Amino acid sequence: MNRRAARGRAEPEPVDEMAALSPEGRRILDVVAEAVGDRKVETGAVLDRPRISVDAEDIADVCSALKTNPDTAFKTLLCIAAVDYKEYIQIVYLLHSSKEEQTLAIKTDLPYENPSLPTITNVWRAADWYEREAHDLFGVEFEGHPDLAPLLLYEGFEGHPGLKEFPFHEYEEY
Amino acid sequence: MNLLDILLLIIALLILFTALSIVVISMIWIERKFLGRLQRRLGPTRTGPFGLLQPVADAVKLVLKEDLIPSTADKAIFWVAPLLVLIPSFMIWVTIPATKDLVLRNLDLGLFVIVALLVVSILGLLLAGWGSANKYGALGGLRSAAQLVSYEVPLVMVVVSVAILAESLDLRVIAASQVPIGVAEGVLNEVKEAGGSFNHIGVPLILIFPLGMVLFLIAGLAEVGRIPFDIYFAESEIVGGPFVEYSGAHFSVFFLAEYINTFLVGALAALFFLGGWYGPFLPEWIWFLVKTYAVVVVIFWIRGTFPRLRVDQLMAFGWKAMIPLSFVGVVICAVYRFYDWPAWTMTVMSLAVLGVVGYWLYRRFTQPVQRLAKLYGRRPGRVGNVS
Amino acid sequence: MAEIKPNPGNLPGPNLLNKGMPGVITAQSEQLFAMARKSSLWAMTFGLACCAIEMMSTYMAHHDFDRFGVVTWPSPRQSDVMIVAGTVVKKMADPIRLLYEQMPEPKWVIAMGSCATNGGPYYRSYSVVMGVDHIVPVDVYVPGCPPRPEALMQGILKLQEKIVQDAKGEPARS
Amino acid sequence: MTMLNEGQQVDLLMNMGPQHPSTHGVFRMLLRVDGEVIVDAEPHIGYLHRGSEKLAEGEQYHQVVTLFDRMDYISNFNNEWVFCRAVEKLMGAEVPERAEYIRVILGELNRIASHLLFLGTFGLDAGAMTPVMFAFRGRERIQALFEGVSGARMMHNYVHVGGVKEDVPPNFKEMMAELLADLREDVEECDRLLSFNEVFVARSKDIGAIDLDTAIDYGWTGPCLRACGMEYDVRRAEPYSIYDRFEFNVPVGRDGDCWDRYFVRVLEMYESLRIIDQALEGMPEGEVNSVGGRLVRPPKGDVYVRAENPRGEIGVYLVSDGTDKPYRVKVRPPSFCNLSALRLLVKDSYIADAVVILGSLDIVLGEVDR
Amino acid sequence: MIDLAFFQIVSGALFAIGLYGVLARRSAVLVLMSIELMLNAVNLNLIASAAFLDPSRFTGLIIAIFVITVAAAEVGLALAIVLRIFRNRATVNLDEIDLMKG
Amino acid sequence: MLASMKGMVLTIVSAFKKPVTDQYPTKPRKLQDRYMGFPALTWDFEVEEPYCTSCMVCIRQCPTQCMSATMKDNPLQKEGKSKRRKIVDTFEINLNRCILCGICVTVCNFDAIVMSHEHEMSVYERNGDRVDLIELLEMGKRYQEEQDWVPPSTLKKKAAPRRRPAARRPRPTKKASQEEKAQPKA
Amino acid sequence: MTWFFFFLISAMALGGGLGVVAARNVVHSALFLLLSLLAVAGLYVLLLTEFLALVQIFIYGGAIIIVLLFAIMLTRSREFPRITDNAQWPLAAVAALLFFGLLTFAFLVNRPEADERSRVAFTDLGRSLFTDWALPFEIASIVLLIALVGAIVIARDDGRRG
Amino acid sequence: MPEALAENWLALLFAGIIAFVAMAIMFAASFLISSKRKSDIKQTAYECGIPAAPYAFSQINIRYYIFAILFLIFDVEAVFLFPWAVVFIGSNIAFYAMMIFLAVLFFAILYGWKKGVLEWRR
Ligand code: SF4
Ligand code: SF4
Ligand code: SF4
Repeated sequence: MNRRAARGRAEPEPVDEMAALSPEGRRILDVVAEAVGDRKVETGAVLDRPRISVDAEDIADVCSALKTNPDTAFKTLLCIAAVDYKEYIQIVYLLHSSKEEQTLAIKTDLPYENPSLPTITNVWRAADWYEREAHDLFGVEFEGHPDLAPLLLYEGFEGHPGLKEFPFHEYEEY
Repeated sequence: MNLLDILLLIIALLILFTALSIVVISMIWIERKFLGRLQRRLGPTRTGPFGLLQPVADAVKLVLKEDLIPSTADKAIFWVAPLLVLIPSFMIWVTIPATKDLVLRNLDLGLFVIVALLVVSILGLLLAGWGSANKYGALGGLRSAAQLVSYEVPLVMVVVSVAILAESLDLRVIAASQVPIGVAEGVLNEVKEAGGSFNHIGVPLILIFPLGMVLFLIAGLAEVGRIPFDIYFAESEIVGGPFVEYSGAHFSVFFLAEYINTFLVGALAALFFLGGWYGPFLPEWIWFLVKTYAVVVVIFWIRGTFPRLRVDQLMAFGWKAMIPLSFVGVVICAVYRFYDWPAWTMTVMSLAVLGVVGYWLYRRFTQPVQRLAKLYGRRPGRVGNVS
Repeated sequence: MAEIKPNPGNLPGPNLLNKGMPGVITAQSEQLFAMARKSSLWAMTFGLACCAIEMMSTYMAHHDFDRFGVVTWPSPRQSDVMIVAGTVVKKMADPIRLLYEQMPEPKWVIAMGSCATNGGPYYRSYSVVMGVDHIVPVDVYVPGCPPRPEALMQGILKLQEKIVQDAKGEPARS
Repeated sequence: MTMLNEGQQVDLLMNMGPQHPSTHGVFRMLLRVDGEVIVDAEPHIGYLHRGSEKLAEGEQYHQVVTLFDRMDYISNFNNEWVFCRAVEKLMGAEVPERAEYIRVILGELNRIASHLLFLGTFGLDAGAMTPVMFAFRGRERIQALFEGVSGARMMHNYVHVGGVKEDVPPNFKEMMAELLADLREDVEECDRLLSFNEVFVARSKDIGAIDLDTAIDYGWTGPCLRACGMEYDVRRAEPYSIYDRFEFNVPVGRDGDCWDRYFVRVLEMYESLRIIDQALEGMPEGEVNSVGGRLVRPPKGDVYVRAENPRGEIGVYLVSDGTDKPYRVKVRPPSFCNLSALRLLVKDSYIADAVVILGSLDIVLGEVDR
Repeated sequence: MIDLAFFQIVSGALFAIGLYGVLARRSAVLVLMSIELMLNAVNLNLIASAAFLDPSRFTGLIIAIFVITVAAAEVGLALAIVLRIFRNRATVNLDEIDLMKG
Repeated sequence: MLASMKGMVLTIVSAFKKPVTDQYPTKPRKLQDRYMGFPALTWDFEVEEPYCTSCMVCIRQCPTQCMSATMKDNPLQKEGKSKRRKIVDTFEINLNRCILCGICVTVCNFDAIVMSHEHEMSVYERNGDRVDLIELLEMGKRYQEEQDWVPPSTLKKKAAPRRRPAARRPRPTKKASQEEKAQPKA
Repeated sequence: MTWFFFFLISAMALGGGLGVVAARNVVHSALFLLLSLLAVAGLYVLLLTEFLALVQIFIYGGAIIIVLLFAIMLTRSREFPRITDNAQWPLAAVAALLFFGLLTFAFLVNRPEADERSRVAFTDLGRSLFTDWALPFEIASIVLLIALVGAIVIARDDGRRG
Repeated sequence: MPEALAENWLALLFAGIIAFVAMAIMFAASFLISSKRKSDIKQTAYECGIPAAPYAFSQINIRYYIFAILFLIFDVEAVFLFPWAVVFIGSNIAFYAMMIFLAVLFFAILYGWKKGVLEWRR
């Protein structure tokens, strides 16, 4: 998948994005790039935190590499956030390494229709509920997840309320 | 035995029942007020002066409540269970003496009657749990039966030790034997006649047998299911246990029985260990009430301080600590009486046992965590990350 | 979700006595009963959200709900009043309905906080019931987010008033 | 004898919650019990899913603060704070010194309030009824102070982007002095009442123990993680606000069981008191809000901020599209992760233990479900 | 005064009821209950006889106490066996229990 | 056993301490000055009219959309008594809906709305606390009297010399402006 | 008076007994058994052996019924209605009736001389029990021990979950 | 039948009856004056707000039963203790007989302890 095409807008200049990143963060990006090996990664920053972008299908491998590699040791999965950018859905994984005291964001883009990507529940057990939540709210399929039953919503809820197209409840009684 | 006697008997029983109801109401009030004070709040204030009418209102309201029977429940058993709890606990009161003469009917097997009836009332809770066809109820019913039977044994053993010390099963005699010589001639003569020649006559048993008092209080707490032994209606676990489906009048019966039993524990503790109705200045029955209420307040006090045990810990405590200890109690009582040792030996023995147990508990539970606490608290404040 | 019409509240149901002999005595007795009922409102231990914390505060030493005779019972079978303290989510609607049903007569409901009254801050949410009165009839609405303990206590006083008024046969007005 | 009908002996399925005195709100556990022992447990959440994250996308930044108040409704200040920090970071706004001090003081007070609530309800779970009263006494005093400062007991909406809403009242120092005197006593009383009580220790020591690696695997943070023996605190590891100026310990447990989780929190309360003392001393005069106006339009971009909430590390991932409303707010709720390990913890424990374990995790459903 | 025979007849009736229960009921627990009834009948007879016939009155009573003791032991054991069988076979139906195959 | 004994001593000692309870209906707790009860409209005692000009700012900013208002031309302005050209005609707040956030007060430029000290407003009907202008002003007047209320803007003016001129929009710092240029990736 | 109570109590005892064998629900059976046993205790009182009556209440009314109830509850109660009676119940009834007739006949025919009853002193009973009957008493303890050990061995949960 | 004895037991009996009657009166009053609205859903079993799933009692642990058996044994023992308590003094046989008896029973507990029946989980 050509992500650039899928995103459909200009790539920001990397210089600016990295501006707020500390030297320590830059260093960790190099280490990370090394740790992931030959998978396609793209480095950047989330304001002051290092970020990499990977292809959706690589995500499980990248994650387990980052977790097990002693140099990186991203032992904690902090969060999995899904963001609906109308044209595509972005999943942001936030990892933390208390060895390096760094938080790393991994972004991966999914097509808007039928988003799906491999699960990372076998890397971190913490991912279990986050993935279920993303499935609930955004309809993202996590391949290989043991049980994607509704977590926050009840059985039989229609639609994916996290998406932008899901309307707000209209309620006229002030 | 003529009709007049029977009539008098019935009237006396009715008075007893009313008195017990009043006692229960007063106990509920005291409990709420006292717990309130323990927790630095006020307790009921707005129903009647000082909230005195609060328990009355509660009782009336419970009668006014709809009496639900779940459709899955076994109706007959659902109905019978509260009665099985209440009736024995009321029957026991026939033989409890408030003073030397203020007793409905003195049974010379009084102690045995009490324990026998107590056993029957266990059934009620078990059946209540079974009859309400509710999972919490089921668990609660079984828990209650298991708990009550486990603590019945030490209770009985302590009662036996008391019987050994007083050499009688008659409650009046037991209480009278603790009254200083020269005060209670009447009953004491009976004691003497019965061959009693104990060294501790005239001394409240708590002084010579504190172990028994402690065991009795613990077993009694367990028998009436008060914190820390309220696992069978543990609110935070099984939401009320056997009572979970009971509402309205049926629930109030359990309530009533529970408080009557609590009062019973107080009364028995007063009779067995605190010298019964003896006390200076005040009339005897007031002393009896004072002592009983004192024990009851201690029960509430314990309730206000302790967390609840877990079911297996409760059982383990019952079988591994209480029963062996109560065995020890019986044996030391018997030895003391058999070899006719002086009274202080008894005190020393039971204090020694208590001390050993207390120290063991401290070693087992508190000391390790106190060490840990020191360890955790002593971490130096470091700046920077540590992985 | 069981939708029922918003209802002005709960009245104690008829009893056999005043069915059998309606008249002055029973009317008088009803008022006496109302005194007992109002002084001993046992509340179900039941907190939904933030308001529940304030409700707990109300039970605690500084405010002491016990002064009004309000104590908690865990089971609906022994409770008279259900304090719906918090946001009623659609997933929670059925349990609330069931619990309400399982309370024996007479029973009352207090909607505490703006969420329970009409959705409050979540009035646009897809998953929040716009007021607990869509599910169960409510007697007293306590506004606030969360209502102060004093406000809740005033709600209880209001409820007591209502109970007395109902027994007199004159519906209470706020 | 052969075991002919082994399979017929089905276990009992038992619901705990959503209405249950000890599920701390509307959490539901479906327990599979064999007698008193839990064979398996299935947590069900979502009974308080209010869609806050989605709602935040439809509200302006200063309105979102009210939603954050209501997410972790026991530590409102910390929650407001972390959201405002996210916006500030995105905007690059500086926060005045005095505002930072106010935030720290109130945040730490809020931490104490939260831990006191935990302590009380934990006691309640274990069956003790007095600790909760004692704990709420302290909590009530803190709330009174909050009311004096922010105007509300719980939902303060006091931390604004760029600082705080208004300066603390002039008699703040006296109020704090009075409060701290009482509070220290309250905390100590709770501690003395419960911590070493034999029954309590028997109920919580060696119950629900988890080892460090599993805890990290589950993404545990905060006191729960520290109880497992890892000295990790965002305030220390990645000092935000002005936490690098204070001297405080990070209490760490060893065994990772319920008692450790409990006691770490107790110690943390003392540490918070220490921080408050230091902050009160160092509080400068001056501005309290650098942004002033209520309407903020952070530049386009995304940001992730972390903070140490009473329950653990909270993270806010905020995406802005340059308008006055956030494009996406994603909260990393600490109790969400802590709770997800529940199944593992309660397996093979007693029903009564499940209650204690759940209590020791100190969850707030508003935050778990959002 | 009530005659000994009355007590004996009551005890006989009780015994007969117990006998019927033992013969007619299939549930192991119910059979046990019936056995309890029969033991009680015997006890009643013993005590009645002791009360009426034995001048010292102790022998019958003490034997009755021992009977009760043994009955208690028996109940404990028998029910344990029933439970064991139930847990293995999921039935308490005596007709279905064939110990030999165990 | 020692620790539990200590606990028992602790509880019994606290039984003899003074209860901390505030007795609500008879002796309620004193509210803090800053307490935010339900919003109320203020009354300009000088001009004898509400401060509110019904500018709709608070209505738009309210997170729960619980207010509504209409405005009219101010008759007093024609008479020359008042500087306000427009004045509130009707104003309604659904207090059942209000979440006491105080945003309306923060955003109001006319000192027209305050968070009063009213909070005990339980009702029997859903949305029974829909209060109209008259009641709001009543509440406001009560609050004003109780608190000796002075319009905050005048206070601010007095204090102004000590403060920086309040920036409406954040003046972007150097770093921030840099970032504004930088198109973030997401 | 005494006669009245005698008949009342006997009726209760026999009614309870009939209830045991007739009730469909096993728990009800157990309750009937309780009634019957308590009534028998009443008969003991009429026989002036109150200690025995109390023992009856204590052991039968309390312990044994509880154990029975436990056993009933722990075995599947759903199964019971299906298997209450077996096919030869008429036969059993006839046998029981015959046996009853035989016993009655025997009792009525052989009516020994009875002397005046008097209350049995509890202490004397005790003394006799612990001196003359000391050996059987010890044996009783062994019996109890064996019963306990047996019950534990048999009913012990072998921890099917390890 | 000796008067005193009869009276005592009659008192017990009447106590039971009076308790029963009082309860009956209370239930009757409650039946008369309580307000009722029956419904099917109201009478379903309570389970924290979730419709209860059926269950069988046999799913509840056998461990409770062992405690009942233990209790049974000790109950019987208590029966012997009571008469003994008031007669053993001055009688060597009685004293030692009971000591042996207690020792045997204590051994029973020890056995159970050893076998782990007092623990709930092995
Ligand atoms: S009304 Fe406010 S405080 Fe109450 S539950 Fe709703 S949001 Fe929370
Ligand atoms: S209260 Fe203030 S903001 Fe609201 S309409 Fe009136 S003048 Fe405008
Ligand atoms: S306080 Fe908040 S919710 Fe209430 S009216 Fe004002 S802006 Fe609206």
